[in-house]
Parts: sequence; C-alpha cells; structure tokens
Amino acid sequence: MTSVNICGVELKNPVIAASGTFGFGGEFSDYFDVSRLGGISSKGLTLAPKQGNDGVRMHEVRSGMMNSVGLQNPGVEAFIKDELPQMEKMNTAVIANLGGSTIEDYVRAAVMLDKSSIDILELNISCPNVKEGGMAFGIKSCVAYEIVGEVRKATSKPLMVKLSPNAEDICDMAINCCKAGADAISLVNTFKGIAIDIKSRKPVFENISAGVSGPAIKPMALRMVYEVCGCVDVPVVGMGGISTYEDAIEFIMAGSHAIQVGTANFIKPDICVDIIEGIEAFMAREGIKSLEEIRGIIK
Amino acid sequence: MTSVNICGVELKNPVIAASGTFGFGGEFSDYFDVSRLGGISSKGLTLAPKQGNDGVRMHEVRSGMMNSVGLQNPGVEAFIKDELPQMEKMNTAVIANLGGSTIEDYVRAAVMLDKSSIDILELNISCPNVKEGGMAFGIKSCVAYEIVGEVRKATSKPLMVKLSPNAEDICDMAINCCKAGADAISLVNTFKGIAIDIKSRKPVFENISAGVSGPAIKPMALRMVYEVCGCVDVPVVGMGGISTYEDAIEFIMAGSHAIQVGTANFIKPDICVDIIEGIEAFMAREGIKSLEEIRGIIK
Amino acid sequence: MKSKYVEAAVYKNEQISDCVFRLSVKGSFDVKPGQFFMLRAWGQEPLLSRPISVHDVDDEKITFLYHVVGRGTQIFSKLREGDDISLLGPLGNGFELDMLKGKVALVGGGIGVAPLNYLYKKLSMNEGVEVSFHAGYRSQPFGLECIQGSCSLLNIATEDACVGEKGYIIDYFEPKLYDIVVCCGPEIMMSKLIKKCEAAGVPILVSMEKKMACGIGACLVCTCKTKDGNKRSCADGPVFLGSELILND
Amino acid sequence: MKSKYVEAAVYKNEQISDCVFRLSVKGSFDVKPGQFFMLRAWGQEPLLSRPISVHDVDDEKITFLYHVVGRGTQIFSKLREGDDISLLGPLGNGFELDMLKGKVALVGGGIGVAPLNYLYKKLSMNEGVEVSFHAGYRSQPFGLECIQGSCSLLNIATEDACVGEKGYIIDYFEPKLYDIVVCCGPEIMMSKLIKKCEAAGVPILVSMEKKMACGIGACLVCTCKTKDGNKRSCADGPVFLGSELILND
Ligand SMILES: Cc1cc2nc3c(=O)[nH]c(=O)nc-3n(C[C@H](O)[C@H](O)[C@H](O)COP(=O)(O)OP(=O)(O)OC[C@H]3O[C@@H](n4cnc5c(N)ncnc54)[C@H](O)[C@@H]3O)c2cc1C
Ligand SMILES: Cc1cc2nc3c(=O)[nH]c(=O)nc-3n(C[C@H](O)[C@H](O)[C@H](O)COP(=O)(O)OP(=O)(O)OC[C@H]3O[C@@H](n4cnc5c(N)ncnc54)[C@H](O)[C@@H]3O)c2cc1C
Ligand SMILES: Cc1cc2nc3c(=O)[nH]c(=O)nc-3n(C[C@H](O)[C@H](O)[C@H](O)COP(=O)(O)O)c2cc1C
Ligand SMILES: Cc1cc2nc3c(=O)[nH]c(=O)nc-3n(C[C@H](O)[C@H](O)[C@H](O)COP(=O)(O)O)c2cc1C
Ligand code: FES
Ligand code: FES
Repeated sequence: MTSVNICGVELKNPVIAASGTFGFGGEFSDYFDVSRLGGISSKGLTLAPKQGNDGVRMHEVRSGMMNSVGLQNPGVEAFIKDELPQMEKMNTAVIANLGGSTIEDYVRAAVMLDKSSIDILELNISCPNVKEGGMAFGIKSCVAYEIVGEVRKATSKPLMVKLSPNAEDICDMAINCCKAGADAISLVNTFKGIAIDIKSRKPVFENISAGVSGPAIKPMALRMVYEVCGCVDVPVVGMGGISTYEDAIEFIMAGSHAIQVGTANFIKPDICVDIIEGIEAFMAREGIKSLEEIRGIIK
Repeated sequence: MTSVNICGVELKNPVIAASGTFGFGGEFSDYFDVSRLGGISSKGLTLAPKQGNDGVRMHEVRSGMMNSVGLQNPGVEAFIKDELPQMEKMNTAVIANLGGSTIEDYVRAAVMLDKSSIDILELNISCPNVKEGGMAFGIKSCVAYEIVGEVRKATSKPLMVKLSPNAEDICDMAINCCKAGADAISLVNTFKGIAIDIKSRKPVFENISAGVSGPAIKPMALRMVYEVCGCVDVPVVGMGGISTYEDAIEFIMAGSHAIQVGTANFIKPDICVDIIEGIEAFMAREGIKSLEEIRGIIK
Repeated sequence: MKSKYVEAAVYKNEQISDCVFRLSVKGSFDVKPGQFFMLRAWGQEPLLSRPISVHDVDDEKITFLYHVVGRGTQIFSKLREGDDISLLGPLGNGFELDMLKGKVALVGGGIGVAPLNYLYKKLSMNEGVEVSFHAGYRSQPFGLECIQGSCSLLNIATEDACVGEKGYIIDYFEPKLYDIVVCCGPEIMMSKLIKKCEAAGVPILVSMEKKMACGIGACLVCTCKTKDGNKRSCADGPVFLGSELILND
Repeated sequence: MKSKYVEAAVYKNEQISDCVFRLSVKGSFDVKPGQFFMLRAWGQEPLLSRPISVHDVDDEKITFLYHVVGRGTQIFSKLREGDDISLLGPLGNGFELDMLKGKVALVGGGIGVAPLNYLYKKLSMNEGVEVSFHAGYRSQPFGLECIQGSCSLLNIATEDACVGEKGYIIDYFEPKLYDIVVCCGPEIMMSKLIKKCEAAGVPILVSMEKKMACGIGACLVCTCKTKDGNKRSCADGPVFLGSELILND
C-alpha cells in the first residue's frame, strides 16, 4: 500500500508534483493520466496577479537549473475561477501553493482559498525570487512564526508550510512553524545561488541571485529533511532533486510522509509515474506492506 | 599578469589547490610541475595525529561527491618535520590548513606553525566531518569570533579563515572573523549532506552526514563568495565546485582575489594547469592586463 | 498532431558545414512548420533536453538541422545510426499556413534557416502563394538544398562575402515588395527586421528562441514580453506576430 | 612504470558474458600485475573516473575485464572502436612477483578473476613457480581464456552448479596444499579466505576494492584499516598481506 495520510488528507501514493514545475496540471495531462499522482501543488499563487521577473529566467547548471520566474501567476481569484475547476477533476489531491510579500496579502489570499475546494494550503514562505521581503520570511524563525500564526487564523484548511533551505536554522524554523499552527512541513524550496556571464561581465539574472533546483541539491535537501523529521511531530513532505524512485525512498527513509518532484518533471513528462511504479516494485521486492515500515527507518 | 597578493603573500597566479584534495603536493608532482600553482593548501592538520573516520569515506552524488575523511593527518609536528621540507621546495605558496576540536588545540598548533616556514595559515573552522565540536565553530559567528581571536594572538603569520557554507549567516560570520583578526577569508568548505543506502536501510556514512563538494555546489558557493566579498575588506579566496577556467573567472568577477580547486583535481590530475592556462588565454583574448580589472566587476 | 514523448533511433547524422549537422530520426511524425521538439540523447547530464526546430519531415523520418554550440549539441554531433534519442513533441504553435498568402518572404539568419526549410516545402505546395527566400550567414551557406533550384527567388548575403552579397541579409531586404514576412534568426536580426517591416506597414511573423526547461508551457521560464502580457514561447509561441512583441533595446 | 594521464582510443570492446565486457585500449603500457587504472570515457558525469584492474597487456594494447554495475560501467559498455577514453595509471603497488614462489594458488571470485589473469600470465613465465587457478562464479564462468588449457590445475565452482562444483569456490579450496595464496573477489570472500589461510598458516595476498576518488594517494577516502594504521588502498595497496588487515565482522 503506497497510500499516505497528510494532515487528514488521504493521498493514493506519496508522489506529489512540486509547485512551479507542473503548472496547474493541465499541460501534463497530454502526456499521462495525472490521476496517478498522489497530489499536485499548484504554481505559486499570490493575492494579485503577477507578471513575474524580467530578464533571463532560467540558467542551466551542473545537474541542476536556476530559475527566476518570480511567482508569475494569475492571482488567487483567477486561480479559483479558471484553474481550480479543472484541477478538481484531476482526481488527485489539490494543493494550493501560496506566496506573497506582505502578511496582509498572505492572509487575504488564505481567506479566499479557505472558501475554495482545495485540499491543502501550502504556504510558501521561502521564494528566493521575489525582491520585496519574500525571502526574509523563510530565513528568520521569528518572522516565519508570525506569518504562519496569522495565516493559521485565516484558514481551517490543512496548513503545510514550505521551508527554505536558506533558513538560518532549519530545525528551529520548522519548530516555530509548528508552534504557530502548521499541520505539516514541506521542504526544501530552491537554494539561493548566483551565476555570472563572463562574456558580458554581468550576473545572468536581473535579481542577481536565483533559485537552484534539481539533482545537484539532493544531498543537502535530504540532510535538512532528515533533521526536520527529527525535531517535529507533524508529517513532513520532502523534496529537492528527486528524479528516481531510489531518491524518493531515501527521502522516505529519512522520515518523509510524502515527497514532491519538481525539476525532474522537465526531464521526462511522466517521470512521476516512473517514480510511483519504482516505489511499488521496490516495496514488492522487499516485502514492504506499508510505507510506514520504512518511514524514518534510518533514525 | 595573473599574479595576486593575498595578505602580503605574492602568488604567481590565483589558482590554489584546496585542502584535503591535494595531499601535501607530492602525489601530484608525478603528473605535472606543481610550481605552476599559485599555492597549495595542505591536508587539514590537527595538533595530534588523527586516524580519521571509520566506515565508508566517500560516496558519489550527481555532479559531486560526499566525503567523511575526518581529518586523517599525521599531526602538526610530523607535518613540520616530514612534509613541510618537501613542500617548501615546490616553489609555490605553502598554506597550512589547520583543523581541530578545541580552542586549546588550535592555539597550540598555531604556535607551532608560527615558527615554521609556512606562508599562510588557513584556519578551518568548518570541517563537517569531525564529531566533537568541530562543526559548531563554523556555524555560530560568536563562537568563530572567539576562536579566531585566540589563534590571532598565537601567530603573526598571515591568517586566512575558511568558512563553512553551513554557517547561519555567512556575512555575519565573515565580518566577525575579520573583527577577530583574520587577514583573509576563504570559502566555502563542504556542504553538509546525507545519503542513504536503501538496500541496507542505513545512512551511507557512520557519522550520518558528510561533506558535499564538486560542481553541484558551485551556484551556492559562488553566491556566498559574492555576498562575503560585499561585506568585508580583506582578500577573499573563493572555492566550491570550480572545474574550468570559466568557473574560476566567475569567482573572480564575484570578488575573489584567488580561488581554490578541490574535487576537480580528481577528474584530471593537472586540471589546475588547464585552469591557469584558461585564465591566461581569457585575459589575452579580452585584453585584461591584471585580474584587478575584473575582480568584483559584477558589483 | 498530438504531442508525445517517444524514444526513437537515429536514422542518420551528418556534418554539413562548419559546426552544423543534420540529424534524422526514424519514425512517422505529423508536424506543422515552425514547431519544435525537445531532444535528448543522454542520460543524466546535461539535465535538460534541447529544443530544436523541425527542418524536414517525410514518411519514414524527421530531420533536424543544428549548430554545435555547447554541451548538448556536442553530444548530438556524436550520434551514429541506430543510437537512442528521445523526442518530446511536436511543441509550440508553429506557423499558421492560412496567414501566409500572396507574396511571402522567408528570411533566415544562420541556423535560423532550419525551420524555414520545412515551411518553404509546405508553402510551395499551396496555391496562390509566391515564396521567396532570403538567407544570411557569417560565411558558407547551409541548409538550402531544397530551396536552391526550386525557389524562384533566393537571395543570399554573407558577412565575409564568400557567397552572394556582402554583409547582413536584412540590409538587402525590402519588405514593401511582400505581403507578409517570416523571420527566424538571432534576436537582434529579428528585432531590426520587425522595425523595418513596421515602418513599411508589412506584417511579420518571427520565431523566438528562449531558453526552455519543460517545453510544454508549465514552468514559465521561457516567457516573451508581449503587448498582451507575458507569453510562453514554448506553448503560446515560438511564432509571434512582430507587432505583438515588446523587444528590449 | 611511471604513472601518467593519457588520452587513448578504444581498440575493441566486446560483451563476453552476462553483464561482463572486455575492453582493449590502444597503446603500449608497462604494468605490474595487480595494478589498476582510473578510466574515464565521458565528459562531466559521473564526476569521478572508475578504477579498473589490468586484465592483460601486450605490445599494442591493454585489456580490462569489467562488470556492468552502474553509471560508469554502463558508459564503458557502449564504447566502440576508435572512441576516446582517458587512462590514469598504472596505479597501486601490484603483486610483488618475488614473493610468489613455489606452489602458488590464485583464487578469484566473479569479476575478481580480472587481475588474476595477467598475474597468471606473468607467473607462468617464471621458473620455480607452480600456479593453480581457482575460480568461483554465480553462474557462467568468464575471463579464463588464457588459463583454460594452459594451467595445470583449474578448479571452478558455480553457485548454480552450471559448471564445476556447486557452491562457493573457497569451500573447495585447501590452503595447506600451497606455499602462498592470492585472492581477489568480493570482500566477504576475501575475509573468509584470510581466516582459512591464517588457520592453515599459509600467507595470503588480497586485492582490496575500496571506493576511490583521486586514485593516487592524495584524498584519503580509500583507506583500509591495517595493524599499522590506516593505509590508502590506491597507493599503499590495493594488494595487502591478509595478515596486515583488520577486517570488520
Ligand atoms: C524553439 C526553439 C527552436 C530551436 N531550434 C533550433 C534549431 O533548429 N537548430 C539549432 O541549432 N538550434 C535551435 N535552437 C537553439 C538550441 O536549442 C540551442 O542552441 C541549444 O539548446 C544549445 O544547447 P547546448 O547544450 O549545445 O548549449 P549550451 O551549453 O546549453 O549553451 C551554449 C549557448 O547556447 C545558448 N542557448 C542555450 N540554450 C538555448 C536555447 N534554448 N535557445 C537559444 N540559445 C540557447 C546559451 O546561452 C549559450 O550561449 C532552438 C531553440 C528554441 C528555443
Ligand atoms: C583497485 C580496484 C580495481 C578494480 N578492478 C575492477 C575490474 O577489473 N573490473 C571490474 O568490473 N571492476 C573493478 N573494480 C570495481 C569497479 O571500480 C566498480 O565496479 C566501478 O567503479 C563501478 O562503477 P559504476 O559507475 O558502474 O557503478 P556505480 O554506479 O558507481 O556503483 C554501482 C555499485 O558498485 C559499487 N562501487 C562503486 N565504486 C566502487 C569501487 N571503486 N569499488 C568497489 N565497488 C564500487 C557501488 O557501491 C554500487 O554498489 C575495481 C575497483 C578497485 C578499487
Ligand atoms: C521553474 C520553477 C518554479 C518554481 N516555482 C515555485 C513556486 O511558485 N512556489 C514554490 O513553493 N516553489 C517553487 N519552486 C520550487 C519547487 O517547488 C521545489 O521546491 C524545488 O524546485 C526543489 O525541488 P526539485 O529539486 O525537485 O525541483 C519552483 C521550482 C522551479 C524549478
Ligand atoms: C576528500 C576531501 C577532503 C577534504 N579535506 C579538507 C580538509 O582537511 N580541510 C579543509 O579545510 N577542507 C577540506 N576539504 C574541503 C575542500 O578543501 C573544499 O573546501 C571543498 O571541497 C569545496 O571545494 P571543491 O568543490 O572544489 O572541492 C576536503 C574536501 C574533500 C573533497
Ligand atoms: S519552457 Fe516551460 S513554460 Fe516554456
Ligand atoms: S583514492 Fe584518493 S587516496 Fe586513494
């Protein structure tokens, strides 16, 4: 049985498509039956529509990529009206990923999503690609505590808080988010990195820094997931560089209830299916009946 | 002119072989003329000889490797007696990399090195592979401040402090090290990561975590070097995933005075020569007379 | 014309000019001119697949023309008959053939001629269309096999004057003589030609090349600024009306 | 016998058994049996080169026998004549031929026979040495071309009994009959045989396979615990006296 329960929501399997890499699911339905997924986390939403960042938005690096999309999205209202109805029909858990730059915006957006049919609210306090304050939330535990507390009051949806690997102290951050009312923790978002175009002698990105994702970050992401699993009691959804079923099992053995697959979706559109089938085959081979048997087993 | 001056020591070029990846230089002299290098940073030394860690010491990851050598070394005394005489003859700057787990040990070792012929003392406050306290020095700025201050009193050698990318706040860390008397800053050491053997259901490493190095860490390392260059006035020696001359130029454009090459030495023993020649050819092509012209140019 | 992810085998891969190769892949594909595929002929590294336009299609194979510029195209250049390659596509909007009537000018710069070849082939089968071809190169021309001898008007310019006029093709190109212009080439060339066409009041279609990750419209890294907001060049493009685009400079 | 980093070309690469390949590389190499090379037949990924023992050497080429187990060996398996490959070596201490006198038993497990082939070849040219060969496999034997027909005593055991005795070769092996034993195989096999030889008072040499990064003694990731402290298996080994080693279990 690959099914898992994340703060009261039953996922048919632990594989969730990560925010920002899977749109609202529609683009991928041409390539595979997206109902195979445990869940889909939407493109990061903000209260108002956003055009995102100017300039180059993507740069490939060794075993990874850097992005500076900057939360381009239609806004929560348009999401609820235009995208959510389709997502509902996909027969998989719908996770709304919410970003922002002020507490007020987060709260107002959360209130709107609270009334919608989403299954889980994933609070992104960690987007490195938004200039105005977005990052600070994800770095200092005390700031995170405040924002999670306010959003908690605004919604009765299961609240999953997504942490940044750039946090000063990832465990302290996770503990504070839980104290403030998080029902689950997901991590990691992208690592802050930079790239320089040596021909033009300028940073590749207008914002100078951008977010690094993909296989390159896996060892660090796995370490953070392991540490967070050791210090909070809520379910943890691990991610960062997962591209094979072996990677997924590593995150589960480190203590994750579920995992998210981001950048790897760009390698092969149905890679999540390969990962799901790989997990099933591994469980069969090793005689594992439920993922609980191996969850956090390395502790 | 590729020559650079790091706290009073003239390097013929900015390419230094990084600690722990180049032994004491002897192994590589079979493959190329090591006097081509700007400098060599010795294997990490400790006051007493150390056998290092048990169990698996290396695990390969995507575009990188993890190591858990644990500062195996002959001790400072044997270094001065058996290794330094050879290193002196290599006609390149000799940097002694010093690790440890107590302030007393650091200070006693520094006193011994002070009397030796080394050119620069590189204080490694950041080795993630030593259990007893080694890591804490590299994480909290206040702890680092104390240790750097004590070592500063113990030596009149140029003092370069090597930072960990796992520091809570890399800029605050660098500033504190400078306040405590560092003449230069080098960064980054390895990133803390973990790996799990899903067959045995155990961490690959006995210490659970190990240090990640190689091209995978470059975007993050470059970001940290850029940030540190923006907040301290002393020379900065950048490293982390450098394997081509283009990488080296990126670190210089981010503000590094010199750079170190670690893991890449394992790809091709004379890769440092390729990097030096690549820098020279780039300078010729672009009409750059001195590296000062491009150092920190992206700011 | 549904897009798919398929694993296929190389039919042929040959060098046709300095750094330019022609790669054919076995299989039957239904493609619109101007569409592209995300190609991958490696396991793990580089991480992302590479977007390459369709140069030609017949019953048994699909052909790409590519310039070797970096890690991915270098790997393509080493492919041999029978080697594995995966294709995701066809992707993108492609050229709307219905818009291309009357006197149509195809203007290509360097490797930009790649998609125009297949467009030319399709257009020349249509009634009431008179196609001319204008191609600019740094040096030796390439990718014109189908066009040479068949196209009633073929203009070539090369920067080193080794063939045709000396200099940039767009300096020898007069938009006023055409009903519609199609351009594919370096961004700087396309933006200059857009201005020239605007001044002449002639509509122009261009194919934008942005760095891509997913290729299918999900990740939003490939956006172009348009008067109608940001558009994804992989899914809403790569073909845009010159008049829609907001180009920098 | 100075170690070098060289770029060479593949002479031949052929599959000789399930997952086992034989690769020859052009060039003239001066190698001691038991030494190895760090091989690399790719650009960036995987990051590290792969240590492979020398299986045979002649005037025009060097030959390796390898088991396809992961990313690197998979790439090796696709090499074709003329492809580029780089070699760093010869590395390691190799077997001290002077120590191998009288009745010498070579015991190989699976791909562990790879280096023993070249050792056999060298030993059989020496006076006063009587070599026997003992090889264990999971199933079909491989890598015995030189030995079969030439070696006066060849014992084979296979786990599935498809050839020779059924089970593990060391269970059919009696150290007392020999002056010295040489073993190369899985770590568990070598540690069992070391115990057996110790009990019989017969010296044994083993070749240790640790994960390696530099291969030349600089990085200290490949250490073996010995009674004399940690030793680097790439530079101080890979050949160790069984009596030196401290093995876990
Ligand atoms: C829709 C579309 C169609 C294309 N059609 C063709 C074609 O038919 N033939 C052809 O030769 N090329 C085509 N390109 C460009 C081609 O995708 C790039 O040249 C290729 O991805 C470079 O890969 P690389 O690994 O060899 O180089 P890299 O090592 O990735 O980069 C080398 C250089 O190419 C640039 N580059 C990288 N990716 C892209 C990209 N996606 N678009 C533009 N420049 C890029 C880099 O900035 C760098 O300067 C097309 C691009 C797009 C977006
Ligand atoms: C001195 C020495 C000589 C060797 N000689 C031979 C030989 O002649 N023929 C041969 O087939 N193999 C030999 N090996 C083993 C060979 O190096 C590994 O099988 C190879 O590196 C695996 O690479 P990969 O990328 O295919 O597998 P990976 O994807 O790296 O790993 C696959 C599996 O192999 C194991 N492995 C990885 N590296 C090593 C290593 N260095 N040593 C042992 N196990 C490893 C991993 O733990 C994993 O289980 C030798 C190893 C050493 C140290
Ligand atoms: C192009 C792109 C866009 C992303 N956008 C978002 C976003 O809007 N919100 C968010 O929480 N995470 C976003 N992420 C981060 C991913 O969800 C994920 O946390 C990160 O990429 C690490 O996982 P991976 O290595 O599997 O990609 C984005 C990542 C990428 C590559
Ligand atoms: C095998 C190995 C051993 C290392 N040992 C030391 C050490 O003793 N002292 C130290 O300061 N850094 C040590 N390092 C870290 C490197 O000097 C360097 O900071 C790090 O690897 C990042 O650079 P790279 O990506 O170029 O390897 C070691 C790295 C490796 C790979
Ligand atoms: S490449 Fe992902 S949206 Fe265009
Ligand atoms: S592999 Fe580096 S010391 Fe042996």
